[in-house]
Amino acid sequence: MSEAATTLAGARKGRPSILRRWVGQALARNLSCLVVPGPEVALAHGLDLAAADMRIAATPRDATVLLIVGELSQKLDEATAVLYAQMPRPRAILVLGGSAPSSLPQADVSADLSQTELMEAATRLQRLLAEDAFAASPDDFDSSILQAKTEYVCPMHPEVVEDEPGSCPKCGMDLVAREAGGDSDAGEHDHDHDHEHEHHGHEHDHDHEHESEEHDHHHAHHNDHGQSHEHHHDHEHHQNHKRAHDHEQHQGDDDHEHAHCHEHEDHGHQQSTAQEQSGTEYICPMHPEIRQNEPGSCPKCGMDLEPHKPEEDEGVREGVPEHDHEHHHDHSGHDHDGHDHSDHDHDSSGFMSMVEVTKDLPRSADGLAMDWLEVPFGPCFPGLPGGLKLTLTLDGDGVTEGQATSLVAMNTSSEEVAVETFIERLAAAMPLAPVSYRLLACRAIEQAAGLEPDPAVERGRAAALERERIASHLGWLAQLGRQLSFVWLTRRAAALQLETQRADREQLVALRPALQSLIARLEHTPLLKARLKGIGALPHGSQDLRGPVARASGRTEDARQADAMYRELGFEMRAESAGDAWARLRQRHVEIMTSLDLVEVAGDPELPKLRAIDNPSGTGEATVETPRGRATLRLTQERGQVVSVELDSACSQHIGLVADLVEGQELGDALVAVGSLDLSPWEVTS
Amino acid sequence: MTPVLILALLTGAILFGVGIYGALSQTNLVMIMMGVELILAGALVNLVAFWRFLHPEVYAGQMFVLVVMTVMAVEMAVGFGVAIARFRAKGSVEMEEAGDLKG
Amino acid sequence: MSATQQYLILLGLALGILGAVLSLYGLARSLGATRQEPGKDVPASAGVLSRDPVWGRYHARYYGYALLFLAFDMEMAYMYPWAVVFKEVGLVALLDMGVFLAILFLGLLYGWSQGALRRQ
Amino acid sequence: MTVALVLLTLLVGAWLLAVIEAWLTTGRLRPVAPLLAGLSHLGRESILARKPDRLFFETAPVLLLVVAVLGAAVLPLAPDLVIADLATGALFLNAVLAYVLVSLIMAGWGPNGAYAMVGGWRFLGQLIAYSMLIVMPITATAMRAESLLNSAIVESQAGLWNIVYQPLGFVLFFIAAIALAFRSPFDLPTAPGELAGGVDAEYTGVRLAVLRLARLVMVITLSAATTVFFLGGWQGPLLPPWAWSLIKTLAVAVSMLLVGFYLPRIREADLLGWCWKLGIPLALLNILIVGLLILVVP
Amino acid sequence: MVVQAFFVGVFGLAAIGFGVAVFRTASMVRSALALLFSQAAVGCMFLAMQAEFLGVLQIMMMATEMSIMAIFMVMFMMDPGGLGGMDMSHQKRFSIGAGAIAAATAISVALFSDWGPIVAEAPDAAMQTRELGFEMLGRSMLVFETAAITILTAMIAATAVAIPVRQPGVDTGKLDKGNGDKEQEASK
Repeated sequence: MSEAATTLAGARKGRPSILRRWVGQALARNLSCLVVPGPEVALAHGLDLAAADMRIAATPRDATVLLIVGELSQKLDEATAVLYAQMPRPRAILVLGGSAPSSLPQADVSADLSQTELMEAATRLQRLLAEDAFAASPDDFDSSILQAKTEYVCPMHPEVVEDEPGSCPKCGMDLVAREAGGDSDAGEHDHDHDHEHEHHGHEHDHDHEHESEEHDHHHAHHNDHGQSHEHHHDHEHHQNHKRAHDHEQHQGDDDHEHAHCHEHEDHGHQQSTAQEQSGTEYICPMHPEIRQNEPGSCPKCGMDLEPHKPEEDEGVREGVPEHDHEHHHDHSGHDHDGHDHSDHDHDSSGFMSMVEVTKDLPRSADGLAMDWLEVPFGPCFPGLPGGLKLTLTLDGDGVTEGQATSLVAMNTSSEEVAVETFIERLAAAMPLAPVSYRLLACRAIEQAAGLEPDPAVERGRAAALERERIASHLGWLAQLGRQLSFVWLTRRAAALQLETQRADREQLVALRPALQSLIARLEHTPLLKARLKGIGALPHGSQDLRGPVARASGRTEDARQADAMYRELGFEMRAESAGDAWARLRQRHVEIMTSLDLVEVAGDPELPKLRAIDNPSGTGEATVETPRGRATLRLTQERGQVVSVELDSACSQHIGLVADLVEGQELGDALVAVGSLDLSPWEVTS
Repeated sequence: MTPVLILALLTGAILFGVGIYGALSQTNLVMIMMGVELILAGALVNLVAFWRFLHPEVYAGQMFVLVVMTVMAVEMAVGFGVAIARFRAKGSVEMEEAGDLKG
Repeated sequence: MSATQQYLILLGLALGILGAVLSLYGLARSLGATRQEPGKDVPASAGVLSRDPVWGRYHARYYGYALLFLAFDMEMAYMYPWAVVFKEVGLVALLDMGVFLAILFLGLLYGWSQGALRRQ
Repeated sequence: MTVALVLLTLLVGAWLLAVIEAWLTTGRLRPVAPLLAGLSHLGRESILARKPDRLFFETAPVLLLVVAVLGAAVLPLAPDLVIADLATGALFLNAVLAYVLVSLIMAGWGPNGAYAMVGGWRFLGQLIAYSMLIVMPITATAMRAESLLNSAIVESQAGLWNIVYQPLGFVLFFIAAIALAFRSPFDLPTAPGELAGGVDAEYTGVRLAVLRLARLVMVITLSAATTVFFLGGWQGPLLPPWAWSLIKTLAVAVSMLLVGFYLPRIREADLLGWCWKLGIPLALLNILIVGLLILVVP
Repeated sequence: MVVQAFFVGVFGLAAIGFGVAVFRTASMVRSALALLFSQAAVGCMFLAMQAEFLGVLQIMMMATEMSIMAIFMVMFMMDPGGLGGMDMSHQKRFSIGAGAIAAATAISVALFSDWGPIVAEAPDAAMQTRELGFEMLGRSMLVFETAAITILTAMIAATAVAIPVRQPGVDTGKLDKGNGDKEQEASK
């Protein structure tokens, strides 16, 4: 192995040539980065990627460099491995301020979290790519979470599962490859086993007879009124073997569909209201005559019973959704004059096709039962904060249900740490609002120690907090711009955020015209209001909203109101009332200006530092209005060691709103709604 | 010269045959409409060939082509409308399940 | 240049571009084959390996528009020949097309009133 | 010769656009950046998605490029500088541009990925919205020219450019053209913040390069079309005709980029609603106005 | 003439090939796009037969119409991706027979009829479009207006059949930002 092979793990295989050297140089001068956890974290750390000649890529497919900012949590680490695996070679890893994630190869370049380090690291990276983009024998990247077992199944006989491709021993059809493994497939597996169970009892030599026999069997139990039709049906089957074969094929596929949709059905049922739940019966999907009042498995085939609402039953058996019931009866009445049930027999006996497939599927508002698709958005999705994993169930491009989890949630069950360390740790754990949490920790510890607030110190602290609020809101604006492909906004807000972060009072005052013009332009940008107005409106009676989200819906919720220091600074709360994304945007505009006023009065911002404490034991509680809303920290310290911590943050509350906000929305609207909450997944406590 | 006309007519005839096959053999309403579209395409080829090689001075031939194209579009609009209604009511557009459409 | 020649040139242009792109692909291929690694070929979805196929029945919420569009679109077929002779024919042409469009517009209005012009 | 000149124009235009685009997003003016980007795409792996419809996946970028170039091929840059001045030129342009949709559906369906599929079908909705607004204003220009020949349409604007004669048509066409090229604010099928690349999401390496090139060429083609239909094509004082064509085309292309730079992405429901409830009536009104003008003003 | 025959033949074969492919693939999008290319090949045949306006029109119209067909296929087929590879046909032998007989009949008519003298020269394309325009505003004016009525009927029929009736007042100008599921519950 040559030396070059060891320097860039993600190199492509190839001997040096002129073209390859050019390519390497081109790659080096055209760094496109996939930022993990996300570009907003890099910005919050004060990193200006554009200044380092780096372009932010939206997907791993378009990235050369995997740029990791800060320490990653275990879950994010795994996601990063997936992203890395999906990047085309040549690819490089750049780690800033943290250890290289365990699931990835050794970082190609690592540096500290600062702009100068970043610039220097970029140069090193460029040299590396220019020289080593191609290597003699690069290693494959593999990780346990990337593994998938491929198995081969017969489309008609789901019980046939082989490790090798080939043909089905029962029907001779070519086996179809399918990937097993991964949690999303687990449900499908169970289902297949059930089928296997069912089929074991029968001999498959007489497939066709068997099929029709079984169907007749269905009939007999199922209903008594269909006798003549049953006869008719039988006839058809024997007359046309080819046809029976087709049906069987339908059935095979139907099973496949069923297996596939099983989890979605569950969703549908979860969605159903409590009233619906109360009268539920459980029936076997294969043997409708099996009915129980409680869940369990079918005594005939062992399949899991599926819940059914009794009133719904008739409709479902006819393949008609409940709410179209009347309509359907009209229809068949007109056409058939009393032959209501003919098509019913038809469906349930021979044609395991669309009606069977769709009858149990949940339907959207317009009554069409389509396949629902569970799609992950995040943890590294360009339009959402990094670390936030949003899973949306899509019905076309509409969202039927959504769920947000944080992969970087803070873990408060801490071992004993020294107070100083605790402050540093807490601040480092919240990359999007480090000052606020530093302040929070300082205050809580000081309170535990019985220290009275010192107005002189508090002034500087308040200024620092307000400065961070401005920067944080600007960061949100940049993120909004990224989400909406609003390039101008992203550029402008990001530049202002970088300037604000380290600015002193004078510099902040000097930024006022720039901020004012940004806000004025935004409020008059065509399309922006149409885009945001009415999106993400919170349901009435949403409990425990905080921060700008609360104030945008007219709540007078602000921890700063209770603060004597802020009263002295002349703080006055202003609130929007509409409670939608547009109101949140305007609320943040207002708050940027309010904070600017406060800083102007309060003086130079000073980073919160722990004052000298004389009594290192006790219990303290502090509340700070962080940029995202009120956060409360309760802690106990003993002899200078923090022993127990309890954190109540705004984002822990807000993340629960996501499910309500996205339900029934168009995909883009749902994402804007989630974005408008300005969630920081770090500030979610687990 | 005649060969081109014959060639076009042959193509039209075969498209017509393929369309008939499709319309008859498919079980799904939408697929049946595909067959119908092919039948109409065959008709269009014939119409244009007749216009071009027999009566290029009679523009009613071209007008006729426009009308057939309109029929194609109209057929699709109504067909899909029916398909949507049918799917909404029954959860299927398979013709074999369309007992109430066949009567 | 006769019409046939013009279309031949366009056909040649299309084939030429195809050839250029293919030779570009060949050039890229000469730099090395794609390494088969686990997870690489799974569609990228923001850090989650989602292996399930997504080819399912897709709910297009704009089908109301689509239905109207299918029919309304046909009007273009009549509009081009009309536009070309409009000046010569004069007022009659305007009236003819006016009636034609008015009729179509009625359909549009009907669809609108029935809620076809919205996300379903 | 003509073919070479037109292709050269398209390539240079695409390069200029890429430079300007990078300038807008990063604030740096680097003329070599697009070339470097192209070269680095060439050197990266092309990944094929797992269970793809390989045929669609491969066809889509090529089809998009072919469509963009064929569209440009029927637009005259100067009286004699046109690859094929078809007798049905205006209609041919429409016909070719309709295949953008086909390409995107292929790109969306091909890789069997959720983002791409949503993007592809979204674009079908987008087409249903903008399509009429492309076609109807072109018809109105053809009314004035009494011909579908693109060169005749340019010549008909000798006295007065169509942008003055039918400003409404120009505005609608310009907006619809941005939507056709699926650039911001109409980048619904690719939507970085909503679909993480959408139809582009699964393309890597040289295929991505072709796709990006095709999108840039598409902007140039549509700008050239706007020039031909509304800005008097090659006409203008002093400078030679081809220079006027180029200047106008580039101006339109840059303004298309700028519109996207200063606007957030539109909602799909708004796009459809506005195009049908406002756009189509306005486009019909435009035709009526042009018709009356032609009849009243000799 | 030879060139014309060549292209008519080639595009004819393409049209037939794609037409057959429509029914031979399990993937519904492929099927719809195969139909699209079949229709586009028919359009190219028109071009080869010097019916330029109609050819380009056919190519344009079919692109959008067949794409819309693709989405409806995806909406309503059981397995639009064709991953299960299932056969969606019935009465195959009968259908093949019927298709073959229909084609054979049409072919024999084509071959054995006396089509009379062939006109060698077609009017040029610009001429054609103009003449078609005059035809449309003159002799065929009623046909033209009838087409409008047909389209109107189709629009009304499609809307009436396909669009679900919702409670009045639901359709505000803002297109359905509301929660669809809630409406569904309300209608129960």
